[in-house]
Amino acid sequence: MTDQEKSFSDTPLVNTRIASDLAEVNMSGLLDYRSHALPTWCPGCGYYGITHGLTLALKDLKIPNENLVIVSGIGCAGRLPFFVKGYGFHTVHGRALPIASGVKMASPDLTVLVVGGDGDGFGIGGGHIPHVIRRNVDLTYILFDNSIYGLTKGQASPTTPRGQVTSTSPFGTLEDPINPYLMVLAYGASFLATGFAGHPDNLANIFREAVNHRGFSMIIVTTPCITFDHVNVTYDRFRGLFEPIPADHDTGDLQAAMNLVASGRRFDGILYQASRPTWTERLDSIRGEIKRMS
Amino acid sequence: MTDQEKSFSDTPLVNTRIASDLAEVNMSGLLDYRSHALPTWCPGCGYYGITHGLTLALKDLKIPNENLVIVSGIGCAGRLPFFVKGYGFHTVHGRALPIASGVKMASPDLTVLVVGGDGDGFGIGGGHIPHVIRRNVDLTYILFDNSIYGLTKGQASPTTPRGQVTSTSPFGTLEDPINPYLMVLAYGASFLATGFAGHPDNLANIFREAVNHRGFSMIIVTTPCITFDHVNVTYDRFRGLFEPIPADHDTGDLQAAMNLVASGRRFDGILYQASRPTWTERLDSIRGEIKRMS
Amino acid sequence: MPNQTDSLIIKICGSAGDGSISAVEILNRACALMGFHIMNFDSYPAEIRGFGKSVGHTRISRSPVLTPGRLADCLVSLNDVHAITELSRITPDAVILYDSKPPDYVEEDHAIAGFIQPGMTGYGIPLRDLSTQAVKSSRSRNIVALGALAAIYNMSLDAFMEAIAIRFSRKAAAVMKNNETALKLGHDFIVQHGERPARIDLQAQHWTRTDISIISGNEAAAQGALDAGLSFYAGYPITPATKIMEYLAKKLPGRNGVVVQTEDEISAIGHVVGAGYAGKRAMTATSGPGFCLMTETLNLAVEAEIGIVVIDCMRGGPSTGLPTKTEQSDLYLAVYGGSGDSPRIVLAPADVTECYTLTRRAFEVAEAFQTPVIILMDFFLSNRFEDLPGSIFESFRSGVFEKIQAIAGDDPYLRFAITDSGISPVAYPGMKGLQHTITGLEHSPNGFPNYDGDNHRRMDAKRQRKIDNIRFAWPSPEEIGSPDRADAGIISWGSSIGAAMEAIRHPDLSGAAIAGFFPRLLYPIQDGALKQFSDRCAELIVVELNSSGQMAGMVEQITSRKVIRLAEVPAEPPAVESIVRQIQGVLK
Amino acid sequence: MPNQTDSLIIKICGSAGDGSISAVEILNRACALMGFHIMNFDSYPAEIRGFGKSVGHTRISRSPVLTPGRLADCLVSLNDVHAITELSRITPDAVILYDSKPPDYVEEDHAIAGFIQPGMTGYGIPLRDLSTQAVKSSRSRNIVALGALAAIYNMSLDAFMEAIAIRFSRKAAAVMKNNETALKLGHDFIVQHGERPARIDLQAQHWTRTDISIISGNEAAAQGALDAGLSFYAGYPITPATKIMEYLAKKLPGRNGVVVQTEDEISAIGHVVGAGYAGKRAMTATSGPGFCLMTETLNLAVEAEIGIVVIDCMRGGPSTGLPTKTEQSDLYLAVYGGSGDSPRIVLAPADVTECYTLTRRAFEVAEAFQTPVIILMDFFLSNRFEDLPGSIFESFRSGVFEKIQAIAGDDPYLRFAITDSGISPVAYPGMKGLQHTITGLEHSPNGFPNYDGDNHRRMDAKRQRKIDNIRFAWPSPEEIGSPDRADAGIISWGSSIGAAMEAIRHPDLSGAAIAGFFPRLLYPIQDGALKQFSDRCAELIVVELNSSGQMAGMVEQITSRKVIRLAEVPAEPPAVESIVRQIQGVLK
Ligand SMILES: Cc1ncc(C[n+]2csc(CCOP(=O)(O)OP(=O)(O)O)c2C)c(N)n1
Ligand SMILES: Cc1ncc(C[n+]2csc(CCOP(=O)(O)OP(=O)(O)O)c2C)c(N)n1
Ligand code: SF4
Ligand code: SF4
Ligand SMILES: [Mg+2]
Ligand SMILES: [Mg+2]
Repeated sequence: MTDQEKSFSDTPLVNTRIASDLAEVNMSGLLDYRSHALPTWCPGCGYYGITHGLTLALKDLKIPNENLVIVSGIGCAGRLPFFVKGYGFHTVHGRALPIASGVKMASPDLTVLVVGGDGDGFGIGGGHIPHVIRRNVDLTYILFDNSIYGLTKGQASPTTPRGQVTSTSPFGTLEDPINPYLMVLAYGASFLATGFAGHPDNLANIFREAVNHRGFSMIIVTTPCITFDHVNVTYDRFRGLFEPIPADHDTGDLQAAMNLVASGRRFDGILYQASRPTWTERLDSIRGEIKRMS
Repeated sequence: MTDQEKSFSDTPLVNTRIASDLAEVNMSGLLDYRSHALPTWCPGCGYYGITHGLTLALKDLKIPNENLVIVSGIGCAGRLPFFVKGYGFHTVHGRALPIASGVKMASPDLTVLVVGGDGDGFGIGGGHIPHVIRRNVDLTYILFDNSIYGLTKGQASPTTPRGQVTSTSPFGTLEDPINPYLMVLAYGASFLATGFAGHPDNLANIFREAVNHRGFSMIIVTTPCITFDHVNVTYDRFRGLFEPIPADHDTGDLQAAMNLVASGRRFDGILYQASRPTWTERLDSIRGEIKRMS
Repeated sequence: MPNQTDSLIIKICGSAGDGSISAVEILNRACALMGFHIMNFDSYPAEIRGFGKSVGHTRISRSPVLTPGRLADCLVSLNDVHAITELSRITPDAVILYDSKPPDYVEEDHAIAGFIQPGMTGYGIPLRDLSTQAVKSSRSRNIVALGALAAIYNMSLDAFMEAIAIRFSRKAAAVMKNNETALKLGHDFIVQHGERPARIDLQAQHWTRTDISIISGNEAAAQGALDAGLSFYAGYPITPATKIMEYLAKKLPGRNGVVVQTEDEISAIGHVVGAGYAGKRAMTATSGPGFCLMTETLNLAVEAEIGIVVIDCMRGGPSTGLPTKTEQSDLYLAVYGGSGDSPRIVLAPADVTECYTLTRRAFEVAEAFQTPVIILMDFFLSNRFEDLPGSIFESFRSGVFEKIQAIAGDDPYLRFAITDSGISPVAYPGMKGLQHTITGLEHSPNGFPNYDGDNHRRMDAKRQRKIDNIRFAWPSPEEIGSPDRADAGIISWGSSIGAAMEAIRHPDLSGAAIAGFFPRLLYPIQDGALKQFSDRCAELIVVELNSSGQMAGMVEQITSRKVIRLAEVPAEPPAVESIVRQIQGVLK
Repeated sequence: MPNQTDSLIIKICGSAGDGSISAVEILNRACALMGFHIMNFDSYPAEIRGFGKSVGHTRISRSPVLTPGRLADCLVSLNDVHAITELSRITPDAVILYDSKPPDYVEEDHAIAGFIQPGMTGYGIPLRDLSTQAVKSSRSRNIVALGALAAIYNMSLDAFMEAIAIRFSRKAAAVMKNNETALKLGHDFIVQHGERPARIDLQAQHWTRTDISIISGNEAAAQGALDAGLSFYAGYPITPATKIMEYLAKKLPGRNGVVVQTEDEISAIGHVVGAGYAGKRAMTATSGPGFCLMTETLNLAVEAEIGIVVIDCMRGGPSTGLPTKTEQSDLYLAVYGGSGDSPRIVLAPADVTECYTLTRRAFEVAEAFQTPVIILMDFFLSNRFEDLPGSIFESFRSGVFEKIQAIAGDDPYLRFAITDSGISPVAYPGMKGLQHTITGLEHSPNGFPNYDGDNHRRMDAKRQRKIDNIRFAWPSPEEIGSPDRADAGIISWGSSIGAAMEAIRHPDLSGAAIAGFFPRLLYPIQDGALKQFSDRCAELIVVELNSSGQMAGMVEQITSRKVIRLAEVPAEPPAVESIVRQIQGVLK
């Protein structure tokens, strides 16, 4: 197993622990949005919590399964679409945003979610984020930030703190991490929220708001990779760290939001939200003129 | 000529106007850093001013020609290395930063400059900027921002204002432009300056400081494309717009720098500068330990 | 050596702003109205600094034009300094039309009149004076010159007037009047002073071709996409493909479609794959460097079975190469440029008409076969103008290939069901009861990741099989010349077909048994037809614009014989003369 | 069917944490110390959720091992639930070693003992009890099992002790003592209770191989790069190439080199091209999807003539495909995957030793020919372990290819001077008096952009010529078997060569005149040698792990004959038996 991406077979073995998880899920009526495939993630992975939060939100939103499209990149996080009932597209590493944009622009009536890891989103795919934000395509992007490359077994990601020992940085990483929150705000995103995988109920609320938001919404969820990171993003270190959004914070105030995220503190909730026309609205608003001219 | 990238031949025809430019250049002793090739840019292009500023800076810095390496992307801006005396590498579209990083990391004693356009840098190459900043590779990156794709004859770029009519947006662009200054600051750059092509002497000062800065330095120069943009970045509109850096501005204060660039005003000078170890310094600082462990 | 007697090549040369390109446009249109065929491929000198030379090059003929030709029968100078540099590209008996009273600032040895050789005919006309007479400025020199051309070649002035009206979208009557005056002044000057050359007479035979579009390959491809029901285009500017996006940016939004200029080519193909997955007809166009960047996501479309169309307007390579020169050197990349066993359908049009028809058909193929279709154009095809009969737009027979859509039922839907044809019924997001997840990983019929060897073998075979099947549904490759045994069989593809055809029909080769084989479906190539062709040819010669002999290599694989490679990279369309010489060499 | 009698295949199967992989490591090392050759390629079941099965698979032999084999002669179970699923992968007369006192929670029908078939030999050993006896926990069951194996196959316990010492970097004496006890307990249990199977006896013949490295293909390639003087590595994680970066990240910084993990593969190759341009030995490694992303910048290195090394560790494709399965389907991509005519040198090692030697040599070639060199490895080669004699590291003869450096003089330096060899003297930044600018545009000898057709033709020919020349300097392709006329000629490449060799030498084919042709230089292939080989073979059979027959296609092009394709995608190394059967089919 030394050099192997984790994989899963067609007929997953049901292990007892997950079977009982599933029974629980079943009881809560969440199976409307959970597929029969059992997640292939390591037991204890934060991704279970995120998936749970998402399922709760979908249940509330009551999106018809056939109108739900989840587009994902490659990585452990990218496996999510297989575990949800709806249309799913597990694409290539780092390209979920352009592909999802194509889906949404071509069929604006679909609800299109995008999921992927921090490597997928901020590493190889980082160049796409400012542009999907400039277009304000009406997507909901859930970024699973475990500050590590999980699927390829533990290399540093753009959010790994400087000095962390990983399989490709045996003497500690030399790079400073990005501040992803500040970055996304600087791009002009119309919706940014953050949260923690250990708080699925909070996540459910955030996801619901994000899907309802007109335009591009991004949620950066901090989530432990219990297999390849024992020092940085762990449940123990982070659970207590996440604060509710300060009561006096005005989510319409970009400056205030930038101050919050520049502080290094971690928040559970919506940091910034603004009303800005979506790509489809922009296009529709000039179609009249276009038809006249062409 | 309808669909053609501008090009130039091996033995450039000397036209009178440029020949007289050159005579002037010669007198000032700048030819130490100007090659025999005459620029292929349209007469009046802002790039002449930037090149002049760069030549002045190089003259002051007295970098031995053989230690000077200019790496460029593709675009009108990318042609600059051919016009300067030193080593030059005109690479591929959007990849000047990774390639220059490779040069500098492999041979830290060289002075490595990077030049390219706004499409090259913020469009196709935009994904590389946060990472070269995270590594703080000791490069000086001069970005020629004319808010247009010049070489391919006038398409919108990431800094083109929304609504501008270009050859690919006959009804006006639908995308919001990025705020490149805010973005670069959010990435954690250790040096950011801005300037205007119409002020070559100012640029010379900035470039000198940038080359002397230890770590990654970026200068975003606003420059008119007189051939494909008659409405936005023009000499007339912009010359008066550029203000000196306010006297009370502390270049070490990131917050203050972000406030300045968020205001939408345009500045001529260094907005932010911080001391942070370069890639090579980071590596050197742990070489001892590495040697012990390996 | 003079050009074929049934055709006339005219070059109009000036400085930017002299109106040489718009003069050529009007000339093209007028000739088309008179019932002639034209091919207009402007030559692109390695020009300098924004200002500089601009040369319109057009060939006019009674029969369809196969190549633009190289040497002009007639050179019109609107700027002698530039026109002089074109003197090496005219025939020894060319006509030269120039301003007999150039402005003062032309130096002595920069007047073209001094360069006219014995055998040539010079027409010195006071272009500037006549223009001033007509419109009170030198601005109409190009129109005066057109009037003179009309007289020299006995062409109808009415056709020119109509062409001007079309060119200026029937502007104010005053403008038309001015142009008419300029045109007449030029015409009458010749009638009064000159002598019309006898060799070529372009008197119109008929005046019926009113439904003509004069469009470039890029425009034809874009129009073909529109008429195929394109609903989504994403692209990133790159020479020589940009025009396709510019054309669509004007037209597609008005048809409720989407055009998006992305941040790079990876994003462009990503958007297109997304739109294709959503069930829409989606396309991108690029050139070599951009195509390289697309290969990973293109491969996703192969593995996940998504129908999309990708146009590669090839230019000289490798790397940034020669952006403004023509070449056919991306064939290998198109056919073999994916990781893994990754078959894609590859088409190449031979002329502007086919840029339209093949693009149109490509969408049906992509949708029916659920796979990327790559169209190989090139700088020459992209940028040349031809006259297309309007009938083409209506007469196009569509619906040969039809998509097979899934229907929701009781059984779980198998998106990648293994079938004899290799094609599985498709479902798109939004279709109820057919929800499923697809992936670029190898997968089971239901779409789930599956790493089993037997499954992989079956899926791999399925993907190849469905593509192989197109060979039987696609029209047979065009074959010309000797229908029986041939001393030489000429194989060519894409924009080189014109030159190969012209060579085969060249008078110097009359008498020889030569056959031509010109596929448009390059992958999977129709190997049965190719083998039959090979069997009846003593020698096989492959004509293409690349140095490695990319089609030649593919032919060698299939025919198990060595072929002669006329594979060159001259940075311009293949020269008919040189093909003829080489065929002669083979024949003796 | 039993395996070759001179080799023994052992599988050790357990759950994660049972120590099966470290047991195999110790076994490998001990066998190597005893003078045997080994090949260890762990099988990768489509496993589930982090926990789950782990299977070590190793083949031990007196002669060099060519393939890992498929069916084990001996299965050691450290976890019966998992081991039971391996029963289909053992010989009918296999030895099965299991815990005779499994813990209570193993259900009845999950005990492997119940599955032992007639013909097999079961050894029930109280592994858990003996481990507890030795170390007071069940942790040493794997060592107890090794002791038992030593007894069963008559192996030296001393070798195991030494192997354990090496494995645990000579940890505290207590640890060694514990292990020794565990080992002895297992050994003695067999000696006292069991009966040693007679068929295979691994009594050591010699004890001299102290200078052995047991390393994987990835490690060997990385070490080869280090020993070639690598000074720069940039990469992005991807299975199965990541280990190369992980290895270098540990070693290269200590040698004053740089390792950088980039944001993507485009940046990785960009960094490498930059370092190569600066005159440093620079490399990256990736797999299919990442290789696709590199093609554009790789093409820049071709056009701008920069020497770099790129390793592609192939996996199943297309697209994300089968990341943990082996395949050889990127050959076309490596050879043909650039826009324009873009020739690159392509090498493929056949075994772990060659991962070392070819990588080492690749740097000399890249530097001498100033062009990218692509090394095609695959999942199988990357992840299998072999015993490499230490002598290989020293005895490597380097300096066959030497770089030609420019010297500053009075004349202007022409970076791309046209020479007979196609190679121009090179200069790197920092060298005084040789300043110049290079570009991915086509250029003149001095490096300036040049769009002229003749210049392009000359430069294109130069780039092809310099690469073609390597055919004469490179060692001749390996040929085995019949030196004269052969009924069948087997051509293979890369990691499939082992299976092809083993098939040719298979007893079932003895008597037949069969020859093998095994190139390591895949592009440009040594066509002279290939044609000669082809001429003496009645049939040509190409063995490779892809479905399109990529090498087969290249061979057909060169030999002008049809070849038989043993081109398959079983998602595992080629099966010797099936090759033998197919050759038999051809022969009759
Ligand atoms: C082009 C390409 N490069 C590299 C890979 C290998 N790869 C797969 S997932 C991954 C990174 C996973 O990290 P992240 O995105 O953070 O997701 P996680 O596994 O942590 O959820 C990499 C490098 C790939 N599949 N494709
Ligand atoms: C991969 C790739 N895509 C597209 C192009 C075509 N191209 C050349 S330059 C350019 C953009 C130029 O704009 P910018 O970077 O702003 O530079 P400018 O010309 O304005 O100086 C483009 C799209 C290319 N050469 N390579
Ligand atoms: S490797 Fe890490 S991220 Fe991936 S499933 Fe396991 S715990 Fe989760
Ligand atoms: S096209 Fe624009 S950017 Fe390019 S040289 Fe001309 S003025 Fe300058
Ligand atoms: Mg991650
Ligand atoms: Mg620009």
